[in-house]
Amino acid sequence: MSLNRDQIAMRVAQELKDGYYVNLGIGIPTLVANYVPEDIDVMLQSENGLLGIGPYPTEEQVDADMINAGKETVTAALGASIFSSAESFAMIRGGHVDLTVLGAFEVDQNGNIASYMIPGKLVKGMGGAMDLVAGAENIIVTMTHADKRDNSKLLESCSLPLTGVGCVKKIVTNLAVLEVKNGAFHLLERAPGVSVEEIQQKTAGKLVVPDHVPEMSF
Amino acid sequence: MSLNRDQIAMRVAQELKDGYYVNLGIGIPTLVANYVPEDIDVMLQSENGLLGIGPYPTEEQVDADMINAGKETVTAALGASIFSSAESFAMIRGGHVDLTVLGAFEVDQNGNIASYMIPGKLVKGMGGAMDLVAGAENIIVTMTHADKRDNSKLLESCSLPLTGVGCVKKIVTNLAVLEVKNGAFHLLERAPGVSVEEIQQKTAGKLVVPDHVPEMSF
Amino acid sequence: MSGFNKVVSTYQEAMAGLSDDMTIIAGGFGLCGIPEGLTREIKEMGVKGLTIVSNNCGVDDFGLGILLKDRQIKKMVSSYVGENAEFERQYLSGELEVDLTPQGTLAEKMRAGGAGIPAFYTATGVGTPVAEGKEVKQFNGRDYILEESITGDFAIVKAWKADKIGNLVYRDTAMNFNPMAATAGKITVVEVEEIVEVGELNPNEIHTPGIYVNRIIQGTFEKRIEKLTLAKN
Amino acid sequence: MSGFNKVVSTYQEAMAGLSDDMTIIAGGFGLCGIPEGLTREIKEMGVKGLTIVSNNCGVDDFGLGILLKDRQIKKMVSSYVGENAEFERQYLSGELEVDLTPQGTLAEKMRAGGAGIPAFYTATGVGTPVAEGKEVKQFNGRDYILEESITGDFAIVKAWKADKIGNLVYRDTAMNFNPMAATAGKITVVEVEEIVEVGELNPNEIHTPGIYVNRIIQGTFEKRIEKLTLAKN
Repeated sequence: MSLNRDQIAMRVAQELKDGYYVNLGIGIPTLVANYVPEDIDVMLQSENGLLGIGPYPTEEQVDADMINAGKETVTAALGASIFSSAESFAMIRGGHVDLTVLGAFEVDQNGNIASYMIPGKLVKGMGGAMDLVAGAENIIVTMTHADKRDNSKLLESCSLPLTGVGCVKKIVTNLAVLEVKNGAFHLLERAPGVSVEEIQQKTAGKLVVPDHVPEMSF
Repeated sequence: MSLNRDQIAMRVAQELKDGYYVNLGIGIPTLVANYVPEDIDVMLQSENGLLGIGPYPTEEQVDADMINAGKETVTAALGASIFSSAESFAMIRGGHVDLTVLGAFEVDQNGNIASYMIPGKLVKGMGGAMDLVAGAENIIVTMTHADKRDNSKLLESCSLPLTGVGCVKKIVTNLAVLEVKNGAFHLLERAPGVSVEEIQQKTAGKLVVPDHVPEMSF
Repeated sequence: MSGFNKVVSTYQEAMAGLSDDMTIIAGGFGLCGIPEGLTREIKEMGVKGLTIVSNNCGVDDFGLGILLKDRQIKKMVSSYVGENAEFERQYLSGELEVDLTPQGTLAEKMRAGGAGIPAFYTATGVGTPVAEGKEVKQFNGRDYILEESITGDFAIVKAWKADKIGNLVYRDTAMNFNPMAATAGKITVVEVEEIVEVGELNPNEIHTPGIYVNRIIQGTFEKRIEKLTLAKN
Repeated sequence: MSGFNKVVSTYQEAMAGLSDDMTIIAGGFGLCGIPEGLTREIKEMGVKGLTIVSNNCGVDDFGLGILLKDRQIKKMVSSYVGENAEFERQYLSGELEVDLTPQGTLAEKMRAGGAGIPAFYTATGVGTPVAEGKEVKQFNGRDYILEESITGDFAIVKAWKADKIGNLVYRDTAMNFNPMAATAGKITVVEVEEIVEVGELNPNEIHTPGIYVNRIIQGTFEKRIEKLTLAKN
């Protein structure tokens, strides 16, 4: 059965390691913070200048001066540091963030990602996404495998303007976990109850399927 | 009569204005700090990361963590700020320092300066001098007008490797104050008792002498 | 320290000299850490044809958004501008020019502008619409694009505390773009919550040294919250 | 925060993995703010062929100068190196390579290295020996040269305080090159005067965020003064 948003986030959370500095994008990626395994610690980086995002504030704690990159009110975690946007992107661009999780409209078999612009619709801007995909060694994209009309979002070649080139290493969708390498999507895991055939059908780009495709475990 | 080191510094100090941020090089420029007019305030920038150099410390105040760019122990002035070398040179390179005073081996009529290297002798390095001359709008060079063998240091063209190109605007020597513009040294003032002839004789580059050359006043 | 006293008492003095067609670099991220009163003063001055360099453009009735109604802004240089309807209308109708710039590149362009670095290479945007018309160069086998720095006629900055000679301290994530903006204006104007005496700030804890600051004004702040999110309990 | 506890208890652990021919970026200006114990450990390890990127090279018997006697350094990248006799001997005899780099360019090269910027333009050094072999480009009618960034296999840093997850605070002008060095090492090792608990440092006053730091060791410091200058009377 296809995963819901929280289940996608839960699966992504399994990729976290103790001591990781992680940047979570807006949407499903933000939910990952709710599923950090109990036996590990991660520090969340917010590109507006906060390393160590804490929980949302209580009404008493709310402070207009303390927000995350999604402009939500947050708190600072124990051990947090606060810095300028230039310093924040020095971290990001310099490859110091261990893992970046972000959403996308499309990815393709060469690791390209399109996530910020649909021509003809209003372009609201790329925010920090282009810096994040260019700077991170380790990027996980979360998205639905196909759109509402069942058009695949895992393509041979992105049709939309790109956010970054050759940067996506791993994808977690509502149907599968895939690795991107050597010009193909490699199927690693399928969602519980989802068939390999369904994944094949909804993957437009080149898909490599091993003999055995385990189900995700939660 | 030719000025001594302190008198050169006194004359340079007349160029200071209230509210100036000033970088003083090693040697005669450092002495300028002793002659800041009483009715104005300046802040001294030290390129190792201190804006607001205070007086030398008393024995009780000495602190190995508080030095100037000449590696001397100093104190911080009231209103000082401390920052990294990158930030320090962002200030310098970005043209935020109002006045830079430094020594030189040679200057020429096109405003070139040679101050860090005598081929055949040991090259100890340019330190921050190249950044200072490239970044400052307003540079005063202090030096003796000629060397001990009476060879002029104000040349048609520098013979030593350059520290910077076309950057020197004003020169205060033991004999004169000169402005550098339009490919010539323009004589502005002479030291008390020094004749225009002596200055002409000791200036190898093109020298423009106005009808009246006032004596410096202290 | 008379020559260093940068405090002005009116917003008119604070923004004196601003005229049509100038470039303004503004601190702030969303509605967090924005120079509210300086922005209102720009609206009241009625100057037009402005180029505004700011990560965002406020919302319809707050922050830089208030400069849109009277069409004071000719061009925005921003990374994300999707927070207001009038912006959308002007942009889609072609009345407003928008130069979308990746957030990290924007921050670095401001820093470089203030630091006398005219251009730098970055991997951000390679192979995307951002790279169009820009020089590409390889370093260690990877492509990078050349991005030029930005400076402004004015910079408008919001800080928490300033001493009278312009040393600044920011508070929490209201820092954001403010330190870079402060370095990149020919005239840098800072609106603060509190002005303190010289010597009250610890030299080791100053975020922006006073050398970058030309004018300081005591502001009053609404500090509107864009997205209130609370802990569940 | 087990995965973030970066404290090591011996200098051997602190410098583990350092081997011949590596590049080390070192903080410090003169003898101020230098990682004394880490430097001694490098001497004791006896690794050779090192490239050291540091504004200065210590003095004969202190700081980086102690690595000269056993010829551990192949190359120095510095702005000023005139403080010791053995250095002079090795340099003049051609045993030691020296890449003289303007101080501000050196600081920016380290910063750029840590920030993922492979190169930047600067006016510093145009028309001088520093410009030899470097690309020149005009911006707004002025010439600038292209300078490439620097990263190291190791960075050795001296800070005043660190918390256990590597957030750093420097003290006075002992900051100098340390913040940039901290960002530019594949492995960044920090020697500090005091290790504090997580939460003791104010998030707004941290100079180097822990993300840049891999190892922290409690050091003991002689803090030798290079030029003692005292107020008269």
